[in-house]
Order: sequence, then structure tokens, then C-alpha cells
Amino acid sequence: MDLFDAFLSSGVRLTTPILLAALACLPTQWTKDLNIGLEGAMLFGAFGGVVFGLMFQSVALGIAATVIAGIISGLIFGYVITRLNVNVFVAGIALNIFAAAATVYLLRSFFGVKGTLSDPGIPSLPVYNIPFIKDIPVIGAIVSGHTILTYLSWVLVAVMVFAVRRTVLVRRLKAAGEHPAALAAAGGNVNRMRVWAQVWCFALCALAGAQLSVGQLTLFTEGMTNGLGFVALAAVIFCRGKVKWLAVMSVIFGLASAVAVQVNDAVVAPQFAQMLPYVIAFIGLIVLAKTSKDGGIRIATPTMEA
Amino acid sequence: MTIEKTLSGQHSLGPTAKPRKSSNRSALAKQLGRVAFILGAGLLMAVVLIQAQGYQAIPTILSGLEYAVGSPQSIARTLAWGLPLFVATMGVAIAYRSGMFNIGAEGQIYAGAMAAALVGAYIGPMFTGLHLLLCIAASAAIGALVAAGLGWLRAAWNVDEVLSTLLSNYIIILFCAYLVTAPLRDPSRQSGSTVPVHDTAMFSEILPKTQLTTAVFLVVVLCAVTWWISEKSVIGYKWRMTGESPDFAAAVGINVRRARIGSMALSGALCGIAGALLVTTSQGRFWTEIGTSIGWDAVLLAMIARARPVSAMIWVAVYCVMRSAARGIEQVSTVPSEISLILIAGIIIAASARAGIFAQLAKARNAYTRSRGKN
Amino acid sequence: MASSGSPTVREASAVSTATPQAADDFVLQLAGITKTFGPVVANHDVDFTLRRGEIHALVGENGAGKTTLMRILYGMYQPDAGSIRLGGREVTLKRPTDSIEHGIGMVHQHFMLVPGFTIAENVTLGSEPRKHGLFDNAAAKAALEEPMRKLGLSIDPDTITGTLNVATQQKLEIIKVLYRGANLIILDEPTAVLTPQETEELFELLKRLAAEGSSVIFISHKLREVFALADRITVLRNGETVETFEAADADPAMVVAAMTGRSDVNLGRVERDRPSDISAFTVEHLSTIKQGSDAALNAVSFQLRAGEVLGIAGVEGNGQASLAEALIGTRPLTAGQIRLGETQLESLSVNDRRAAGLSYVPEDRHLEGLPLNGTVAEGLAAGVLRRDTSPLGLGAAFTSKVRAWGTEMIRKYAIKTSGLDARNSTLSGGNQQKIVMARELEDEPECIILAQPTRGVDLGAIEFLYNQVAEATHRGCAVLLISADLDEILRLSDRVLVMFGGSIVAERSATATSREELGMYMMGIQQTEVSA
Amino acid sequence: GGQAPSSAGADSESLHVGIFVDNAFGDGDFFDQAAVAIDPLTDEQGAVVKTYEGQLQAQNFAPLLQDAADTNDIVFVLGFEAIDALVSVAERNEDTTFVFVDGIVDSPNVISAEFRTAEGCFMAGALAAVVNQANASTTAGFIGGVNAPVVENCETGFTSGVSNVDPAMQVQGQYVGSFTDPSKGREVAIGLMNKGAFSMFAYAGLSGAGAFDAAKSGENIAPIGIVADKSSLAPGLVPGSLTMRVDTVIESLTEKIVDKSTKKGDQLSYGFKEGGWEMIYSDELVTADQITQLDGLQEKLIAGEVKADGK
Ligand SMILES: Nc1ncnc2c1ncn2[C@@H]1O[C@H](COP(=O)(O)OP(=O)(O)OP(=O)(O)O)[C@@H](O)[C@H]1O
Ligand SMILES: Nc1ncnc2c1ncn2[C@@H]1O[C@H](COP(=O)(O)OP(=O)(O)OP(=O)(O)O)[C@@H](O)[C@H]1O
Ligand SMILES: [Mg+2]
Ligand SMILES: [Mg+2]
Repeated sequence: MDLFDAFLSSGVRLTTPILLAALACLPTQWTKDLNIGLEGAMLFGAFGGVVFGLMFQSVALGIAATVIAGIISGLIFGYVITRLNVNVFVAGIALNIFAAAATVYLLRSFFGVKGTLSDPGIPSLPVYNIPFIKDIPVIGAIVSGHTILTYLSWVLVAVMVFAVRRTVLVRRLKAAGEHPAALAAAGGNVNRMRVWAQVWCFALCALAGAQLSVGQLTLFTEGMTNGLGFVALAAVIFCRGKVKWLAVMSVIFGLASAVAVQVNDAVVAPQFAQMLPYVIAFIGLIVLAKTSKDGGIRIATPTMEA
Repeated sequence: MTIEKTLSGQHSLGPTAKPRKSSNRSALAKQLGRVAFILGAGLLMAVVLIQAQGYQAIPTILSGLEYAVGSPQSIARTLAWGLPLFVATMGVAIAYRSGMFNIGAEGQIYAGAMAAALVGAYIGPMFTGLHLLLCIAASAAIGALVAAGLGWLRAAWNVDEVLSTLLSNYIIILFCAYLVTAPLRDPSRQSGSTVPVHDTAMFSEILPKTQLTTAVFLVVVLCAVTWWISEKSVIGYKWRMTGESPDFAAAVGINVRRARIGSMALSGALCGIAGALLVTTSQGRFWTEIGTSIGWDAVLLAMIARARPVSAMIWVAVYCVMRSAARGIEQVSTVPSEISLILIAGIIIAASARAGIFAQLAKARNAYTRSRGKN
Repeated sequence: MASSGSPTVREASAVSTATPQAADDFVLQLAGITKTFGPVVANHDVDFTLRRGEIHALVGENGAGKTTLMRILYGMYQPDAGSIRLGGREVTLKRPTDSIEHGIGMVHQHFMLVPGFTIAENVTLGSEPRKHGLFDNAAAKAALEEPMRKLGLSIDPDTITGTLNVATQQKLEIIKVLYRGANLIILDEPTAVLTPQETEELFELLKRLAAEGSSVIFISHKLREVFALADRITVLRNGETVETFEAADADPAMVVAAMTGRSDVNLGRVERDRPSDISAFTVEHLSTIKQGSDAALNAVSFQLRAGEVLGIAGVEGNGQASLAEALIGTRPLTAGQIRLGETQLESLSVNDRRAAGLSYVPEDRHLEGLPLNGTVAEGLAAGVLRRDTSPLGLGAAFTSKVRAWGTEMIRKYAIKTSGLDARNSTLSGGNQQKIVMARELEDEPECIILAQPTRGVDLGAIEFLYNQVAEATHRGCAVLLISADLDEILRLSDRVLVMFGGSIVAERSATATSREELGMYMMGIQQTEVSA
Repeated sequence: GGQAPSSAGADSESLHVGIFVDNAFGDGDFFDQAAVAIDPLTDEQGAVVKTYEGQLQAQNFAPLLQDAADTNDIVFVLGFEAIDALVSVAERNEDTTFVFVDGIVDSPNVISAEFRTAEGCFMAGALAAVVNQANASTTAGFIGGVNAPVVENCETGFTSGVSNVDPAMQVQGQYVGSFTDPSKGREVAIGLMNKGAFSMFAYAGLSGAGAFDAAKSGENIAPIGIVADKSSLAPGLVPGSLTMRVDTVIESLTEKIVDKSTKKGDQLSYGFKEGGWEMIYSDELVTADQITQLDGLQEKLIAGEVKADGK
């Protein structure tokens, strides 16, 4: 495999968690409940992947259990932001802090370890090397040699593109965000839509986290999401609700991270290489605000009434 | 069905306001009730988490509190830990109050710490007060510059400040890390840090062995001034109105753009000063992780306090006690000190869900009485 | 814009399209409905009946509880007490779908259309046609054909709704109701955004539907419309039923008395002195670029004399909002001049324009008029601060000064509130508007811009506010009155300008024109040369 | 229910030892290796051991060190960031003996114990070169956590170790940029592999776990462990580890302090000779001949015949 192929392959791997998290977040943007707790949800997903994997001694069961836990969390989160009327921005920030602390707490309580949970018993997702294709330059690196979750993330992109065009559900999700009263008046259930969006978000974040902990690695470390959730958030914001652009942005961020990994400190200081995705996102944010007619996006921040 | 809620359009922190009681006493009672609920919820979570670790909850909490506030020394130590946090939280709160969600506090703290460390190390030595003044001024200036720049992007080009400040954290922190690992590194040190500041750029300790320095006076002054600007001054009125309703502010002739940039500048300046305090009260130099998570703490605390300066100060005090107690608990048990972060996240949810919880309870009670009535 | 035929004006003698029948012909009976929101009693023991084929008007002042009652009927709110009978059978309506199933349709006070959706998507929202579980766009379009034809609407169902004008959007709301096959149709203030001609067209349609057997509940603040359309009129006051009239036996004075509980409400022109001849405010060739849904200004010119009230009539979205914002300075100009007395305003900031003597009552008081979550004191403070503080604004007298002034304003404008620290959102619309008016009029401006000053304000408060405006003109203040309510314009103005598509298309003396004439200009059917 | 919290400062008869780390235990490396000393200290020397975590917050260091001074006779301090606080706290607490581990602190009140990083990493380099030669690879990989001096020192030692064994062999170095990002660490390892590296050495804390994980998942990598025996991270694939005996250093220093054979202000240095570093080789992956070759080199290093910094 030559270096360019290696770079592409690395880029695809680094794209997967970002893409999954971004796909997770997208419906919450439709319902105008943009969940900035992605980072925390992913961290729980990573933790769940390892813990459930160990518990069931099967990666498939482990991931299934993680996703179920994600769905339950989504229901709770949805309840909190709809029925209990907690601002989603506040809840998201609290979730991030909570996840960082709670995973450490649980790690200590249940496994008596700090920092890393690494165990030979942790199962991992297999990598599929597709015959013939794997030997084609460029294509091979992109298509072959990844985990099922990478392929699933791209299937989900296609599913979402289709769903946006054809399904009633996506229409109602969007209506719940754009004009909730209209949906309510038409007999739809706004809160249910808002909860569904969060359920989807947490389920996919569970996958994104699991991809990190049992897909790319077979261990869990504290704070192992390392800001990926925020990068995914940036991708969601740039795509302006469009799945195709979401995929494109995720790939750009994935490749930017791959560059950071490949570039040697003789070329540029590692800090600058690491900065790349954030700088791209920052510039993108400005360009987006300058070029869009309605002047950029606002995250649903809370009103600070007493 | 809660269509009522969704019909009101925006999803706000609490349900739309009810008529405010005119008497101050009932307002106070309501406020106290709120605090009691929140602290009760926090205490409940603490008991559960400690019990789950196999310890007796109450004695454990008490020994933690003993560590945090059991003696004048403990109180001084707890307070000393929180000094930068007080300033940073006030900074974040004043931006929130003006409708600017500055979650870039972390980055601005790093920038401020770097500025103070450089001024402290490369200028001087000189008269202590002056040297400290220079350090503080430099860090306030750099913090203000960063935040005002982001504020300008929002004011002029409508670049969402939540995301821009968030991303700025990473960029600033990485840039500072670059500076201390390459051009500004102290060659005698094995890790990335700047050379130490001169002694004249350090606050002196008031109570021995507590780390409580004369910086406490600066912090008191800063908090008081920030409170006054926010709540009492005309410029504070303009900023608050900009936060409350930018369209209203524009229509009555308040310069919304200036208010946004100005409040961000003050916010950034305070965060920068918080960074300076990290350098000038304890570490004496900048290193790659100097501000670890103080900015995020400030963001959370300002949010719990709903950006009200007085309540922000109270919450910071409560939080400092919690953190200190958690460190104390960690020394006498195996309960991880992360418990304080879990609690604070739980408390913020409890605080913002309080009204919703009571509404749900009332609804359940109504449904119950109605079903009883029918039978 | 399409217009149908030449509408004739009906006087207050309604044509009954259905003969009153026996009680068993009630399609709807509401009995003893009570609904509270916390301390607010929105409906108290309300009774209401509706006959088959009847058009029944529901009137009452703001906050009387009309919308609440209808939302209960539409399943959006649950009543605390009372019963709902449809066709004689008692029903529980837990959610809008329940009501929709019972053939109830509602056109809401505010548009319930998702701006980013196509027409087909919007109309079918909530009961989408499906094929294999997926949205069936073709079926949706087909189902729209019939109702669209009925309303004389011929646009591509794939058009994005947000790009349509308000009259078309209003029609879409009705198409939504028809699409669902409703035979009990509720319309909550449907004419607020329509021209007289469009209103007339809507009324023809409603009558046709009633004749075909549908029953209609019609909410309006405009008595003229009520008498033109309704068979019966029910009046609500403070959440209670006052009386139900047969339209044929009632007259407007009786209804107003029932609504307000007063018999001395003036519905005619507001008495004022004649304006002076001194030119006070001049606008020349004002132009802006298009922003949002409102039309861009296209070289608008006019002049106001001291003490004069100049009305700007027009269907909303034809540049009135742009005009108000351009004048006060929250919207940039591309060309033009604004002169107040001797001062050129066009390059000044909002604050400086205000300092020069311009005042502004914005159209949307919840967004621009007041800090809705702020206190009454904060809402009033802007006025006193403008006059009395240093530019840097660190003056310490802030609180005491504002409080003294605020207390004075509450007294002078009879603002009903629990005090200076009450939240603005807890005040009724009329009292909120009084805060805005107090703040702006106490500035003693040389010219004041009033944008929709009495929208959603009840009759009592309107009278009070009109008197304040009249008093200001006595002092020599020039008033630019921008309103979608032609009655308001005709009652208050000396001259009327009509705006269409961002330009001024007509100038008339208020006493020498009629609603119908203005209506023609508002629709852009006629155009005259206007001298600035 | 549950147990009561243990009260601080109980049992004043026995020896009290504190271990302070500037971040937190669980780094998988240095700090955890120090924690290994807790059991022997308790069992063999009858000491009461307490740990303190600075959580990388500057305001925590001095108060926690003060707490440690208040309760303990001897306090071991690990982590460069705490040096400033250590110096000032040690100055004010004459009764407590402070030991800084892994570096020299210029203070008359502190005992310093330094590990000669370059010397240890030299042997890791030598192992890497030997393993590479056996596998026909011409490149060795070095993964650093961040570009801090201590890591760069290690890279220097590693590079000279490699070229001492095989002057023609190349070293590819790459920094992860974080000590806590194993998934990036994995990508870096794979990146180095694609640049031709076979054996590689990760001085990168938790990020280094990524390299072992890559090997475990089938990438063609021979990761060399640092600080502790890391063979369990990729069973059967780790040719050896450079272990850093923080635990034995702590134990032996405790003994020395108790029997007063060392005193404040002393500066001790640890290398292979003093038992600070130790190489562990895998019997399966490294032949007896190779081990002999490496042991020989280690002897020369100890004797000063070869220099770890390549000079
Ligand atoms: N969701 C709500 N929460 C609290 N109070 C409400 C709510 N909806 C209506 N109200 C109150 O109920 C009363 C009746 O309101 P409603 O909207 O029914 O009046 P209305 O007759 O339709 O007025 P308008 O002419 O302004 O449309 C008002 O005083 C209002 O304050
Ligand atoms: N969703 C709601 N929640 C709480 N209070 C409400 C709500 N809707 C209306 N109100 C209350 O209703 C009162 C005024 O309502 P109303 O519907 O009469 O408004 P309005 O004056 O007609 O204004 P507009 O016509 O511009 O909406 C206020 O006291 C407000 O607090
Ligand atoms: Mg209404
Ligand atoms: Mg209303």
C-alpha cells in the first residue's frame, strides 16, 4: 500500500465516527433541538461498547446493548427537554460534563481502574478485506479494510438521503422544528417528534462511540472522544440540514485529521497539524455566515430569565 | 398533551413567566425554595453516589465538608482554589446577560495566563504592585481582544458565537501549547512550560500554607464592579436589553453591535484575568494544561446562575466547597473526586428542570384527582 | 394578484343562508366550558351552539377567550369543566386529530404553514397520503386539485410556501381545512391580512360552503365584517358568554355595548385640530434593498406638516415595515433623504435620530416594542435614559431616576400592572402598548412613527391611545400612521398614502376617500401619479 | 450501610508515605508504575500510604502537597508540573521529606531521583533495531505523546540505540499531540508502518496503547513497551519492554530515608546500573543470541563505553 492509499484509508477510518455522530445529530437540527451533547453521548457509547462487549463476550451483542442503552438515554434526554422543558443547550453542556465524570466514576466503581480499560476479553469488530477490490489503488483503500460500522455509516447516508425525499417522518421532524404550532394544529405530536430525534441521536452516537472503542481500538480511555463530537457538530451546522453536505463535511474533517496524523513534526509543529480541523471549521463558519442570505445559524441558546 | 408548551414558540429554560408577586418577601421565599430544591436534589445524588461506593454517605460528606470549610485555614484554602473561577464565571455571566454565549472562556483563560506569564517573566523585576498590574492588564487585554474579535464576528457578520467561541478554545489552547513547546520553552524544564515569572509578579500569601493570596482583594473588587456594571449602570442596561431582545434594543436606539462587542470584551478581559490569576497566585509560569476545565466550570456555573452576578457568586462559592469537599472525601475514601462534576451536571439539570418537574407533578395530581372524582 | 369580479358592498343586513331549525339540528353544543391558565381564567362557564349551515360570529375584546374556546373545540386544549356535543353526542377531544376526525377544521389566528415546505406538503401535513408507507407526492397533488379549484387558485403545488403572498397563504389555510373534508370550519381572525376585496371574496366562499351544508364559526374584531357575514353573533367578555344575537335583529351599537360593557365608545373619527402649514418631516426618494418577506422601498417620497397625521395604508408586506425601519434607522438605505425640521437624518444612528426628535412605535411590540421578559421599568427606561444620561452611561442615578419616572408613567397612562418590577409578558396587549406609547410620546417628539399601533389592542385602550395621539398633534407633533387596519387610518388621519410593492401608489384625503377606493389601490389594480 | 471513611492521620506510630501525582493515576505508565509500590510499602515496610491527584489543575498542587505534608513523613512527588509548588511547600514543611521522582529539582529541601531517559530509550532503540534486522525491515518507528523535552530526550536515546546496532537503519518519528488519544496513536502507528517501520516504540502514555492495539488487530507492527511490561496489550506480538522501576526506586528510597542514608538536597540518578531501568524480552520473539547481543550492549552502556546520547 503506498502512502497516499494509507492516507486515504486512515482518512476513511477517522471519518467514520465523525460521520456517524453528525448523522446522529442531523435530525436534532431539523427539530431545532441541536444536541451539543454529542461528545458526551459518544463517550458513553465508547464506554458501553467496551463494557457490554466484555459482559456478553460478543461484539455484536455488546454493540446491540450499547445502542439499546443509547435509545433509552435518548428517551430520557427527550423527556427532559420536552416535558421537563430544560433547554437543550443547557442539557447538552451538562451531558458533556456528566459523561466525562461519570465514565471515570463507573470505571473506578466497576472495574477498579482509572484511565484505561483494556482487557484481552474485550471483543473487537472485524475488518473486512474485500478480495480483488482491496488491491485496486485508491479504491481499495477507500472501500476495503474497514469495520461494519464504516459501511453502515455510508448506508445510513443513503438511507437518510432517501428518507428526506420520501418519508412522512422526516417531513414531520422538520415541521416540528420549523413551525411546531403548524404540526400540532395538523394533528401531529411535536414532542414525540422531538423525542424521536433525540433517540436517533443517542442511538447513532452509541455506534459512533463503539466505533472508537471496539471498532478502531479494543479499549476505553477517559475522554477518548477528544473533541470529535464538536467536530461532528461543526459538520452538522455547515450542512444546513442537507445530508449530502453533511457527508462531504465529515469527509473533509476526517481527511484533515488524517493529514494531522501523517504530517511529521519536521514539516510543521504537531499543534498546528492538530489545529487543522478546527481551523477549517472556524473559517467555514465565517464563510457560511458571510454567504448565506439569512445570516448563518443560531444554536438554540437558553433565555436567561430569572 | 403539552401542546400549550410548543405553541408558545420557543423552548425556554422554564415555562413562560407567571405574574410576579409584588412583595419582596414572597420573591425571597420563592428564591429560597428554589435553592432548597436544587441543594436537596444535589444532596440526594451525593448520598446515592457515595453509598454506591460502599461508604456511609453522611459521615463521608461531613468529613468532606470538614475538609472544605472546617477551619479558617480550610475556608481560606477552598476560597483560594476558587479565585480564578469567580472571575471567569463573572466574565461568562456578563456575556450571557448580553445574549452572547461565550463558551470560549477556556481559551481566553489560556490566552490570559500566557500573557501574564510572559509579562511576568520577560519584563521586570520591578515594584510588585506595578508588575502585577502590568501582568493583569496584559492578560485582560489579550482576553478582551480575543473575545471582542469573536463578538465582532457575531455583531457584524452574524457568525454564531456559540460555535466560534467553542472552536476558538481548541485553536488558542493548541497555539499556546505550540509556544511553550517550541519558541518560549524553559530549557531547564522537561515539560513544556515558560520560564518562571519574577517574584514581583506573584501575589503574596495572606494566610500561610493556604495559598490564599492578596489576589482575593482584586477578585472582590472585580466581582463588585462587574455586578455594578451589569445590574446598576446604564451600559449594563444596554447590554442586558441587547441580550433580552436585540430588536427592542435596536429600535430604542441602543447600539446592538457595540453592546455585543463591548460585553464580549469585558467577558474576555475577565476570563483573561482569571488566567492571569492562575499564573500569579499559584504556578508562577504557563504550562500546557494550566487552565484545565476552569472555563467549562465557569460556563456551567454562569448557566446555573442564569447569568445573574449575585447568584453566580453564590454558585461559585457552593461549587468551590463541593470541589474541595470532593478532594477531602477522596483522601479518606475511594470515592473518586469526579463525583463533584457528576453532581454539578446533575444539579444544573435539576435546576433547569425544576419548574418542569413541578408542572408534571401537578398534572399527575390533577389527573389523579379527576380520575378519583369520576369513580 | 388575481381578483374576481367586481365585489359589491353588503350593508349590515346579513342574508340568511339557512333557516333556524329545531334544537336537534345543532351540529355543535358547548356547555359550561371553563378553562384556566394558572391564575388566568380564559373561559368561564361558556355556552355556545352552532347550527347546520350556519355562519356564527364570535366576538369579544382581546383576551376575552375566543381563541381559547376554539382551541378547546379543536382539541388543542383540554377544558377544566364543561361538555362538548357534536351532532348531539358528547365527545372528548383529546388532540387535534380527534377533532379532525369529527370533521372540524380550523384556520388559526396566525398562519400554520411551514415556510420551507411546498404547498402540497403543507396542506397534507398531518394526514399525508402514503404509498408503501412513503409520502406520495402525486396523490397529494391530485387531492389538492379539487379544493384549489374551488378557491380559484392555480399555482404549482410544488411551490415553496414561504414565497407566497399572505392572501394566497390564507387561502392555503382554507384549502387545508377542505382537504381534510371538514364540515365544521373555524376561522380565527382570517381577514386581518386581507384587502377589502379579498375579504369579500373569502366571504363569498364561506357563504357558498355554508349553503352546501358546512357550518362556520367566524372570529373577528371587525363589526362590519361580522354583520356582513354572520347569521348569529355570540359575544364573549372576560371569558364569559354575554349574549347571542340573531344578526338580523342586532346592530353594531348593541354588540359593542355587549363587548365592552360601555355604551359610550366612539367608533367614528377622532376629533383633532387642523394641522398647521409648517413642514415638519420630509422624505425624498427613499430606497432600500429587499430583506425578508417585505418589499423593498422604491424611491418613496412624502412630506408631513406639524400636527398632521399621515396614514400609510397597504396590505402587509408591501414595504410598510421597510419604510418604518428605514426611517428610524434599523434598516440601511440605498438612496434617499430624510429631513426632520432642519436636521438631515439619513446618515445618523437610531439614537441620534431619536435625539433629533423622531420617535417610533414599532409594529411588533413583543419583539421590538418591549423586552418581553424584562420588567416594566426596563421597558420604560429607554425613554428616560435617552434624555438624561451621559454617553458612557456609568451614571449611578440610573435606578432612582428610572423608578421615579416609571411610577409617573404608570399613573399618567393608567397602565394596569402590579408594579415597576412586573414582567412585561404578564401584561395584556393593551397595557403593553401603553408602555411603548408612554415611552415614545413622553419624548415629546417632533415626529412619531406609529406602526400598527393598536393591533390586538382592545377598544377601551384604543380610545385612550388615540386621545394621546391627538394630544401630541395638538403640541405640533407630526404623526406617520402605518396601519393595515383601514378603519384606523380613516378614523385618525388627515391624508392617506397607499403603498403597493414598495412604492406609493395613491394619495387621498382621508375624508374624501372610501375603504373600497383604498382597497383597489392596495391590490395594485389602480395607480395614480403621486406628487411628493 | 457501608464503611466509614477512614480518618486522616490515624495511627501515628507507623511510617506515613504519600504519593502525589500532578495528573491522575490511570495513565497506564509512569504514575501507575509508582502505584505498584503501594503494596510492598504497606506489607514489607509497614507504612501507611496515601495518594494525591493534582488533576492537572495548578491551584490544586500546593494545597494537596500541603495536605500530604501534614499527614506524611515522606512524600513522593511525580509530574513536572508540580515542581514549583513542591519547592515552595517543601521549604515550609521541614518535618516532611519530599522526593521528586523523574527529574532534578534544585532545592536543598527536596531529594531528587532522576531517570536517565536517554539511556533507557537507547536500549529500546537497540531492541527495535535487532528486531527489525531479523524481520528485514530498515526503519524503526518512534511515537511521541507531545513534543516535550522529556519525550525528545527519549527520541534522541532511541535513535542512537538504533544506529548503534545498525547505522544504516532509519528512524521515523511522529508525535500524536496528546498523551490521551489512543485512536490517534493507532493511526500514527499505522502511518509509520506504511512508511516502512516494523518495530516501534511509543513514549506516549495512553496514546501509545493505540500502537499495541494496532498490532493486536493484525497490523504488521512490533510494538515495544515502555515503563511496564506491555506484552498483555498485544499478546505474543511485543518483542520486549523497557520497564521503568518507579516502584523499586520508591521502595528503596523509602528505606534509605528511614535509615537516614540519604538526606534532603541529594540528587540521585537512576539508569540500568542502579536498577532504574530494566529490559524485559519476549522469549518467543527474541532469540537467545539476540538477547545476548543486547545484554552485551547494555553492559557497555553501563560501563560507559557507549554513550546513550550518541556522542
Ligand atoms: N397558553 C396560555 N397560557 C396562559 N394564558 C393564556 C394562554 N392562552 C391564552 N391565555 C390567556 O387567556 C385569555 C384568553 O385568551 P384568548 O387568546 O382566548 O383571547 P382572544 O379572545 O382570542 O383574544 P384576541 O382577540 O387577542 O385573539 C387571555 O387573557 C390570555 O392571557
Ligand atoms: N403561551 C402563553 N403562555 C403564557 N401566557 C400567555 C401565552 N399566550 C398569551 N399569554 C398571556 O396573554 C396575555 C396577552 O395575550 P393576548 O393573546 O391577548 O395577546 P395580545 O395582546 O392579543 O397580543 P397579540 O395579539 O400581539 O398576540 C398576556 O398576559 C400573556 O402573558
Ligand atoms: Mg385570539
Ligand atoms: Mg391576540
